[in-house]
Amino acid sequence: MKLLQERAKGRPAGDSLIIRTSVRLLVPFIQLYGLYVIVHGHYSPGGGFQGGVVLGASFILLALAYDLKTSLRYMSEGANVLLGNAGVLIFIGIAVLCALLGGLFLDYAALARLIPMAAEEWRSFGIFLVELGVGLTVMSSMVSLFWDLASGGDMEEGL
Amino acid sequence: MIWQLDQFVLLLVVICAVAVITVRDLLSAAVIFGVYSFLMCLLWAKMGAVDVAFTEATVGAGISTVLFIAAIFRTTRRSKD
Amino acid sequence: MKTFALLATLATGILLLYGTRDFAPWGDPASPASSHVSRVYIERAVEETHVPNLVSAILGDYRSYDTMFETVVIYCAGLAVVSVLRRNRS
Amino acid sequence: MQQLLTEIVAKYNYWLYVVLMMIGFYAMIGKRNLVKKLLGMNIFQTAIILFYVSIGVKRGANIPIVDKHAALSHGIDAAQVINPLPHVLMLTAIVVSVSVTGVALAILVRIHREYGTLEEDEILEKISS
Repeated sequence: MKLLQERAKGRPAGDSLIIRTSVRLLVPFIQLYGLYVIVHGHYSPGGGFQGGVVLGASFILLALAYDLKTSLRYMSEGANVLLGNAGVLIFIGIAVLCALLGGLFLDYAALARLIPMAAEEWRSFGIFLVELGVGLTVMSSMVSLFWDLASGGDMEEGL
Repeated sequence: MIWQLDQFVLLLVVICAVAVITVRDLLSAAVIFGVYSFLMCLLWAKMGAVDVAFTEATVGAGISTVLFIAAIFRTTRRSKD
Repeated sequence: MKTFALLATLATGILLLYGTRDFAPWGDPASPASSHVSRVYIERAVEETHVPNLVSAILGDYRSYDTMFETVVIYCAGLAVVSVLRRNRS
Repeated sequence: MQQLLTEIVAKYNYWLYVVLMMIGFYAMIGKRNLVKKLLGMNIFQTAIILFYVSIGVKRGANIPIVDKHAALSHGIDAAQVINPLPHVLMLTAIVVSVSVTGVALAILVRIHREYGTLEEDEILEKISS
């Protein structure tokens, strides 16, 4: 007991082995659930916004349980910016691609010239692609918001 | 529909909203705001808006509270009114 | 200041409460909000998009222009926070 | 008397939304602390979203997730499904509201770095002096 108390004195407040281990075990499952929410948004409550927020919350949880450096090691700043840009580009790229292939702007049925499928199936699949882009953007900007607010902008130490 | 439960949750929402703007400690205000968001999510789930309730449970009660707490951690916790 | 705020709040609240007299009763299926375009969406969404979740179908297909610029808004919020707060690391 | 009672049962939800809006509005213009103003703005937004969601409710209807095969073979009766249009509009409004909160909090952190306080009157004093 005394040994445990002495060990606990050396660590900063709120630094607990139980929390760290359970968070490390939990984070992959949270990310898997976020992907499930994005992909299964056609058949159940969910979609791009919710799944993106759940994916971003997994990195925020890492930053809360460990510190900012650890979450930066799991998800670097450059990768975050890249994913956010990719999300917006997926959305607008699909919209422009529909227009270039001879359909209306954002009319996914025009994509049938690339891969022949029924118009309804292409609409269903187009909604999925678009929600993927939304999810990536939402994840990136939520993580970025938390990093900058928690560290005050210098990305050195956080909450 | 259980209308007593509906009215109880509506009453709790109003109480939480009053508590958010009257309590002087900003950290308490942020945490009570999380409770308010979650009660709101219950209300929407009861109205049948499952997608909106899911979004509010993740965004309002999760990310928004964490952002408020992070900003209060960076600034000050006391408030004069 | 406090009394002025209270008076302004009370005036707005009384105006809004007076406005609720014209609303349809709560849960009325024939209310104006549920009788125009949403009826078309509900009836056609599944056969035109094959998506059972009507909210996803409307969000991603019928009103995707809205969703597109909303994504841009979120992206701009991330950019704005970075440009307001970020300091040089040197 | 009977008419008044039916009026109350039909409208009490709307009255509570107006009360919530008034609480948020008072916090926005009456409180001096900037974080309190921001919390008031969030309460105001939530009350408006609550109002929008509640105009889509239909008594005795199902949630807007339908059975695909039954819908493809028989079609859907629009009175049996809750109006999904307000849900879509408010789904985007919630996510925009958290973005607005994030930007506002960033500006608050910047103000605190510059003036050392979050009270409105103290900031005004420091600006004028």
